[in-house]
Amino acid sequence: MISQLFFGYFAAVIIILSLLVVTRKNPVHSVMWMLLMFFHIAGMYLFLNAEFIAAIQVIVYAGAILVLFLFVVLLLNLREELQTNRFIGSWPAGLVIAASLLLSMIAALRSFVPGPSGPYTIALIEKETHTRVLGQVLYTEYLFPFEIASLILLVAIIGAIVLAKKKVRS
Amino acid sequence: MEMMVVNSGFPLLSVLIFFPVAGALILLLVSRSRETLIKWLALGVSIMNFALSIPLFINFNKATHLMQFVERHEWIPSWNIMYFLGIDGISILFILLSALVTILCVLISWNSIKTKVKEFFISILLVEGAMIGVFCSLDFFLFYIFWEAMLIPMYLLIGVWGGPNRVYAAMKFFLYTLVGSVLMLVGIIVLYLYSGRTFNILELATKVYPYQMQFWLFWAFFAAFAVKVPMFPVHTWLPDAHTEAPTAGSVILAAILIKMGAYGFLRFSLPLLPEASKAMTPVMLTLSVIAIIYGGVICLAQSDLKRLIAYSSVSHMGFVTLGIFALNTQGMEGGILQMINHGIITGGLFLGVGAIYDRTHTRQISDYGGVASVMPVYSTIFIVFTLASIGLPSTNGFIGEFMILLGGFARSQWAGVLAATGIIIGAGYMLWLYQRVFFMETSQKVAGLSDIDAREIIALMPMVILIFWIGIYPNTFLGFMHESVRHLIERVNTGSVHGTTIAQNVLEIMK
Amino acid sequence: MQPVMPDLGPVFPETVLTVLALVLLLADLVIKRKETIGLLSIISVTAVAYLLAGSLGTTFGGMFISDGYSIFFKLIFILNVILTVLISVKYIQIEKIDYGEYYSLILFATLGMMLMASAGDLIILYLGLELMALSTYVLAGFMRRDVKSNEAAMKYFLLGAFASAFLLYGTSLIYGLTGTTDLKAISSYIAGHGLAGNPVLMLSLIMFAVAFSFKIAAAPFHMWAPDVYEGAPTSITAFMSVGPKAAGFAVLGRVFLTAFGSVRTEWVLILIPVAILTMGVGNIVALSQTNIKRMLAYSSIAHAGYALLGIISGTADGLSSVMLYMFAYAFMNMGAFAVIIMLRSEGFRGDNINDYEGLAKTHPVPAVLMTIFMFSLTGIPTTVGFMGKFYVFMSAVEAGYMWVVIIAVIFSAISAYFYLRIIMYMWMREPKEAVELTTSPAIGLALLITATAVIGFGILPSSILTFARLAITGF
Amino acid sequence: MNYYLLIPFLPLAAFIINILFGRSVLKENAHWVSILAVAGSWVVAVATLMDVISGKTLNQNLYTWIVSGSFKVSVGFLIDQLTAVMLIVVTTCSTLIHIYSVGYMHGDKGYYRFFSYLSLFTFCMLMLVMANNFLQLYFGWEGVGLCSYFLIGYYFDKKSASDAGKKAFIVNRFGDFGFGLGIIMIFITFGTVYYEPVFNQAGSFAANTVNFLGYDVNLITLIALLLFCGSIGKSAQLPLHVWLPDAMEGPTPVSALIHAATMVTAGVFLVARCNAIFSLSETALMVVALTGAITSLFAATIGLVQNDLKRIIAYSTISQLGYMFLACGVGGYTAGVFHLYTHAFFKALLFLCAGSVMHAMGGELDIQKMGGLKKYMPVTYGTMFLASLSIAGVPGLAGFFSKDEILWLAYSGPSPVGKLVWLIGTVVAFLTAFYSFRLIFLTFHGKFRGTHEQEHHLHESPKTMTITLMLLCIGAVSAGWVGIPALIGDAVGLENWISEFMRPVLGHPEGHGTHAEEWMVMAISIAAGFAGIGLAYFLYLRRTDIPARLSEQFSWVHRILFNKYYVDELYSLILIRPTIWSAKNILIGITDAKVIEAIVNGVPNAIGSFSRQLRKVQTGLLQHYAMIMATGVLIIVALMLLR
Amino acid sequence: MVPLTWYLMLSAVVFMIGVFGFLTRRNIIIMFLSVELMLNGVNISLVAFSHYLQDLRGQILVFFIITVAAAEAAIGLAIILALFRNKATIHVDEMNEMKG
Repeated sequence: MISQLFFGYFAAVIIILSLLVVTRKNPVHSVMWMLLMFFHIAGMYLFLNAEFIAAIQVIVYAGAILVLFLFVVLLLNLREELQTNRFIGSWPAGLVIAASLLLSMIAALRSFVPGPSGPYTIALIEKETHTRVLGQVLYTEYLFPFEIASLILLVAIIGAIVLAKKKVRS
Repeated sequence: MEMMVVNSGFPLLSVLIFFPVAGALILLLVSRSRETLIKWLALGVSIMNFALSIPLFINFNKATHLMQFVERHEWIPSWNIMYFLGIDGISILFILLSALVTILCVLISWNSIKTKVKEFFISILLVEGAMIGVFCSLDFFLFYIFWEAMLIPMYLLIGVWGGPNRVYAAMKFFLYTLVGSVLMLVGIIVLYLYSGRTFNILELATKVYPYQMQFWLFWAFFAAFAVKVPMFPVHTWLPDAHTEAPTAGSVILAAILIKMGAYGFLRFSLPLLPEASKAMTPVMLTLSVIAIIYGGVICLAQSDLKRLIAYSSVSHMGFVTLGIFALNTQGMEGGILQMINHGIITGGLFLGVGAIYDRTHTRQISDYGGVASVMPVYSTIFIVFTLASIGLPSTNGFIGEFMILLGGFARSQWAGVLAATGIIIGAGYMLWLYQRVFFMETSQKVAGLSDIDAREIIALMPMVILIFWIGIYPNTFLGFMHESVRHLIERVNTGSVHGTTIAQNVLEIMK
Repeated sequence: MQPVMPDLGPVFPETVLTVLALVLLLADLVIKRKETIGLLSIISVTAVAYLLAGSLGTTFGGMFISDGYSIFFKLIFILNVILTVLISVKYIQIEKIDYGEYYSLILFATLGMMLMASAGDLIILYLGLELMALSTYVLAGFMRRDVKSNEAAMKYFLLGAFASAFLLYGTSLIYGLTGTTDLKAISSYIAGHGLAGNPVLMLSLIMFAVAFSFKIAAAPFHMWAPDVYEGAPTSITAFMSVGPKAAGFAVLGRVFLTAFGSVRTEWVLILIPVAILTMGVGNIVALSQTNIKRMLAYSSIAHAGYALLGIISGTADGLSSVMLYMFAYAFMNMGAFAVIIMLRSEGFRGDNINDYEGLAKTHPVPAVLMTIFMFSLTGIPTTVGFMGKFYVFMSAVEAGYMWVVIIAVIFSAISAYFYLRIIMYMWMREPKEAVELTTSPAIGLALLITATAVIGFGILPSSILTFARLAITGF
Repeated sequence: MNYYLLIPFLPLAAFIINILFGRSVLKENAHWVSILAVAGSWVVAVATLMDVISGKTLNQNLYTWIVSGSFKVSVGFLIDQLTAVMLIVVTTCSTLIHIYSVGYMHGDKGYYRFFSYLSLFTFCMLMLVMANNFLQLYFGWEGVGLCSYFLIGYYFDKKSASDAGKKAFIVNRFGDFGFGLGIIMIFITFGTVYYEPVFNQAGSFAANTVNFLGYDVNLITLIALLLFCGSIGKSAQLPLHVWLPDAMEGPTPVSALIHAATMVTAGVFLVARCNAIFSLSETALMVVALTGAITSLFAATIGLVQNDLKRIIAYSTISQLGYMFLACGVGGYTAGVFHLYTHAFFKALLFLCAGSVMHAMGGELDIQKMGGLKKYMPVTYGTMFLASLSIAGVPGLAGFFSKDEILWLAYSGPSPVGKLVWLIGTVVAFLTAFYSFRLIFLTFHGKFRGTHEQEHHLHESPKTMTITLMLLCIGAVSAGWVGIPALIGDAVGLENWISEFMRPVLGHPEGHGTHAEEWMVMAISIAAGFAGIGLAYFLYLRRTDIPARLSEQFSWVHRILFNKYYVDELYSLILIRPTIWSAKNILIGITDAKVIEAIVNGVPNAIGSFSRQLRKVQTGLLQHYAMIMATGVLIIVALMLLR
Repeated sequence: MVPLTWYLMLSAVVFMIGVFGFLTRRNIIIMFLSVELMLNGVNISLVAFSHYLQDLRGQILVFFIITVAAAEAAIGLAIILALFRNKATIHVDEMNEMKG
């Protein structure tokens, strides 16, 4: 019961915050609401016994990515931004599409039957601690994707530099 | 394979196909500024190729319907596709005609092509190779390759060296034929899969296909062949293409290219889909008769020289399809002969029109008049083509048309009677054309023209000779087809040829 | 659980490529002539191509599969790199974007494609896809002073991110449904638990279909393609039109036929309309284009539609037909782009169809080559394009999708119009102004390779056909 | 030694030599080749006739022409009595007219061309009469048609001439349409197109009916009528007679040879040749007889009022051809051929005389502008007068014998329409005499009505022409003596040689009349002839004001006759103009342009405009792209879940 | 115990809010944020699956997603930056140089 209440709170807040993110006129506000939402998501992760994920949600997502966003937002001319439309002209169409997609998805998801259970029971994870279990899996079974992820980050660095560096050779 | 005779170990057919292609490649290497050399090379290659085709004529065994001069090699083994060539009595004449017509096209284009000379002659030679390939392919896939490959140079011939509206005509030609042939492609695939993965026409022709399938395949093939012929409702590309093409293009179109459709019916529709072909005979006869009359009547109201001849082709090809779908010996042999005839006659007409167009640069009939007064030799030659076109006895046109009418009438009285009206109409428009162009007072554009020169006479003479040759002694040519046609009709009528029959035939020939 | 050193043999070519790409990145700091880096990258991928043969096997617990299928696609990717680099060398100098990173990013993108082709696990698939995608986003926006290039990158990036969110959603659902992300395990679970018809499975299928359709630019998820193709540097357009598309087909084939093989009847219902729509939109909209890059973008969309027929067939032949198609497409499309790039010179964009007027008169050799490529794209015989189409159509007919094939051939005939239009402009119009061609040995080599291949494989497709059929044994 | 082969092939050789070398080498001497060849043919023909008289007939194939399945036909020759007579007619007329042309065509720029055409014509005509099968007959048939086309349009720079040539060819094609079908029917029925087996087997098919285009008709009748279609065209019978008057555009020797003596009689020859078939079908014979009778009356009435010298003779020809068919139709094939033979002489003579007149008048043809010519050109006048007497059926002259034979057979023969056609025939005999002498009187008698220059120019024709006239005149006078009717023959001890000669081929109908009746018929026909001459004399020499008054009083009759019953106009109205109109407006204007081309161009255009519409979907706006993607997802999801 | 389906619903809702934002907002940065929302929606479901299936794979995937998101953010923002330099706007509906 209590878990359901917790879920109810988190779910409601997450949804409301998400809506705020996509509807605020001021991008700074949006980012801020996003930040708050990320914390709630992290909270929910904790609730799902995923402390490490919760941690990186806060550290990476909120701490790094959103800050990056904020930097860029600062480029904007906020004054002008606040005076123009936030939505495109045909936004109701978008709403209808998203809503009906949501409805059909919900209709489909109602009949969800989960797959087979794995070995990582809550007890096991609690015994070993989440970070350690995750680390073990990540550096053994998922070593290869991990390496690829590093390449992705490398590409991101190169790309960001190439695209954003000021100097242009003539 | 039990269905062929080997006349020689020499890959003559391959040589015939690829010699012009090789010639084209050589031309490619010649500097474009050396136009004279290019022309002579093209002429040499085409003459050489014709000379090479003569052994076919001599060594052909007329006593059998089996495939001859066969070449068979693995090509794409994964799909069981063979490089499989061979000819029988139905195809041999077309090869000779193609080789001959190419020479004439080179000759007639000698002075009339002024731009991109090199590319022009390359295209002509490529067309020749592809045309010959079409007529000797015994692998359906290979056939399709040549069938389509020929489109490319032909498209360029029309579009690059054609008249003012050439681009439209070229596009129309290409798209029309392409739409037809892609449907055929689907048909080929279906046939291939159904028959246990073979493209070998001879093998395909021994199988029996369910009627429903034959029916659809018939229409799929029809799409390709009828467009090429061109049969009645799908004929409108022809007037445009003929009209806009340069002389050589018109000649190739008229003489060879539109024969491919009818040849396709003979080579594929009839033997592979005998039941459907038989069942569709009424439709085909009706369309043929419509083409004959429709094409003819339209000619009566044409004002453009080449357009008139183009529509007359529609009418004449109506005779050809009528003969083929009469499904009897006279009709079919007449049809085949008439294809050759039409190639010669209409080829000749276009050559002739080209000769005068080079001088006047107008195709309007009303611009002409009194050509006979200033160009007597030319007029004499042209009247031969005209008369052959209206089927005067002693010309080849008569032999073909009469045999077709004979066969057509035997198959369906109505078809025969209605088709025979085509002969009246044919006389009407051709004589009108001749009168307006050659007779009456000499028009301004015509006055002072020089008569045709030796080169042009040489280009026209073979056609004249053939017209009389076939008209007076057609058996030289009919003799080739008797056995093949007999076999084909047998196949159509019995629906299948039994393996034993084939084996027996082979044994007899081996003796 | 004792960590076991995984077998690195199968992944050796990728490892080598990574190392070489990194070396190139460093070499960029010392090498001033960027052509050298281009040359080096060609050498690198050629070396990798040699290593591919010995890399058969599965490793990382089935996450990475190096089989004939993936090797075939990897060869296409490598080919793509070689040709892209060849046509880039001169071009990027003209566009003043001859940075070393250009080549590195191409290599990283290729690495991503190779990972996609080899992915035996949805995670690898996702990461490979992102590696490829992120590199290509950057490449698309490489001309950063060019508004069109910026816009292209932005559109590609945002829509790509949007699409990969769908991919993730699908992955997530399938993971929840089957408890695994391994393709083989998913397949056996679906088959074993009779999940056919399950709405969630269906949802997941749809999400995958959407994401892959986006990558291969299939309608209605193709909308990015024309804009991005137009805006991106031409060399990158060429690169994108072949590599990511082939990679998309690689994963589409792998995921749909391995993981979802048992519910083929269901996803066929998604893919058939998509394929038809793709052919329709691609061919029809291409008719009214005036920018040749845009036209080729729509053409590329249309070709995705044809190739989808192979996937729809779902047979071994179908799959190898897709492979052959992609192989063919790589050559003919690259060839076409090579000619397009030649038209680009200082102060002249040369991507308008009008610029081709009378090309045959001023520059006959490129015109002849372009003609060959256009005919190949149309699917006229004696070109490899015909062989590809033929195989695809044949496998689809065999699988019983006759009417789809009929639609396809009709669209294919329609497509002739816009390809012929280029030919028509080149051969049948008079040149308006003298078009300067930018030639270089590299681009000459590229044209030589592509033209030879288009004609050569068009006449003698046997070797590549056998290879494609061999490659899918044991798929 | 098959020397008979020389008969056709000598002229052919002449043609080839002339057409190849005439322009550059022979020039003024082109006639020598042709004349020598034709004369050679004549000699051989005479020899052949002698052979045939001595009982040697021949049926031999030269070489196989066409083989296709069971269809087999050769180029072959049949020499029998009918052929022999025709050979004589053709070669004689041809030779004489060749000679005449030397003078008549002198100085013409297409001299060699003229002679080569004449030779070609002779070749074709000989092939026609010598054929031993229907297809070769058809070959000659079309061949002579072609030469006719060339020769009518000989002055090709004149529009009327080239029009007339074209018209002749095309109208003939209408007839050949039926003829061709007839040959096809023959092949389908008999399995062969050789005369011999066909005629031998014809009897066994007499009772067969066949379904033709949905109608059940007697097989033999059908074949006979189809063949007769050819005759109608070639011999200018109703309703296909329209080409022959126009054919007078050709040079006059051509009119004489082709459009009087030989080619136009080919139709009669055909019917005679196929008598074995025609005789089996009463219906067919009746059609032949009535067609002939009506045509002869029809043409004769037109001839009454025409003013064009050559056209009058042309209508006379049509009329006389009708006579020949009339004869065949009542079973008198011999009589028909006999009339053909006599007609060849006097009609050729008439034309050549007309040519001579034209020569003198500088090409003038209107007899209203002539008159009193007899004093300028006595030879012409004399020969033409004799020819007219012959055609009028004055006893003793060639025309009398053949005409009398025909009328008697019509009267006495078994034909159900015999009496009717006899009546018509007699009326025509009167009319013929009348218009022939109207021509003579208007041309040669009275005062000259032309211009002064013309009068100054009047002269007799050169020797080559007048000698020919005189030679032909001998024929016109005496040719009939080979067929003296039994009635007179018995009296003077001469048999009707030609009738006996032809009997093996053509048979002879059994007459049922008495001697008295025969005398009566003869008397009536003679009377009719003299009445015609007399009336002409009265109207055109004595009371010259009456014709004008008559034509005023019966102006509508005159108008109809003068305008040839408006047949040309009728054809133009119901056949030619609608065809051209529909070709222009329906086939080109609607079917091709509005239907087929509308689809052919319309579909691509529709796709094109659809393409331009569809382009607009690509707005360039990211959200739109995303929305389309999302909509796509939505649609797929909806489809898959609602399925 | 919270049913798994609830998480799925939440995930779907968040995902779809992201979709909505992406489809309707003019500002590129907010669109980008919407994509992040979509990713978070996916992440929620992945973590929930991971929890309910007693399997770590989901969380591993989330880990990678976050990594990729970071990379994406870097590149995406770089692209936006480059664009902003040339165009001085970040409104998507002002960017239609290419269309048709």
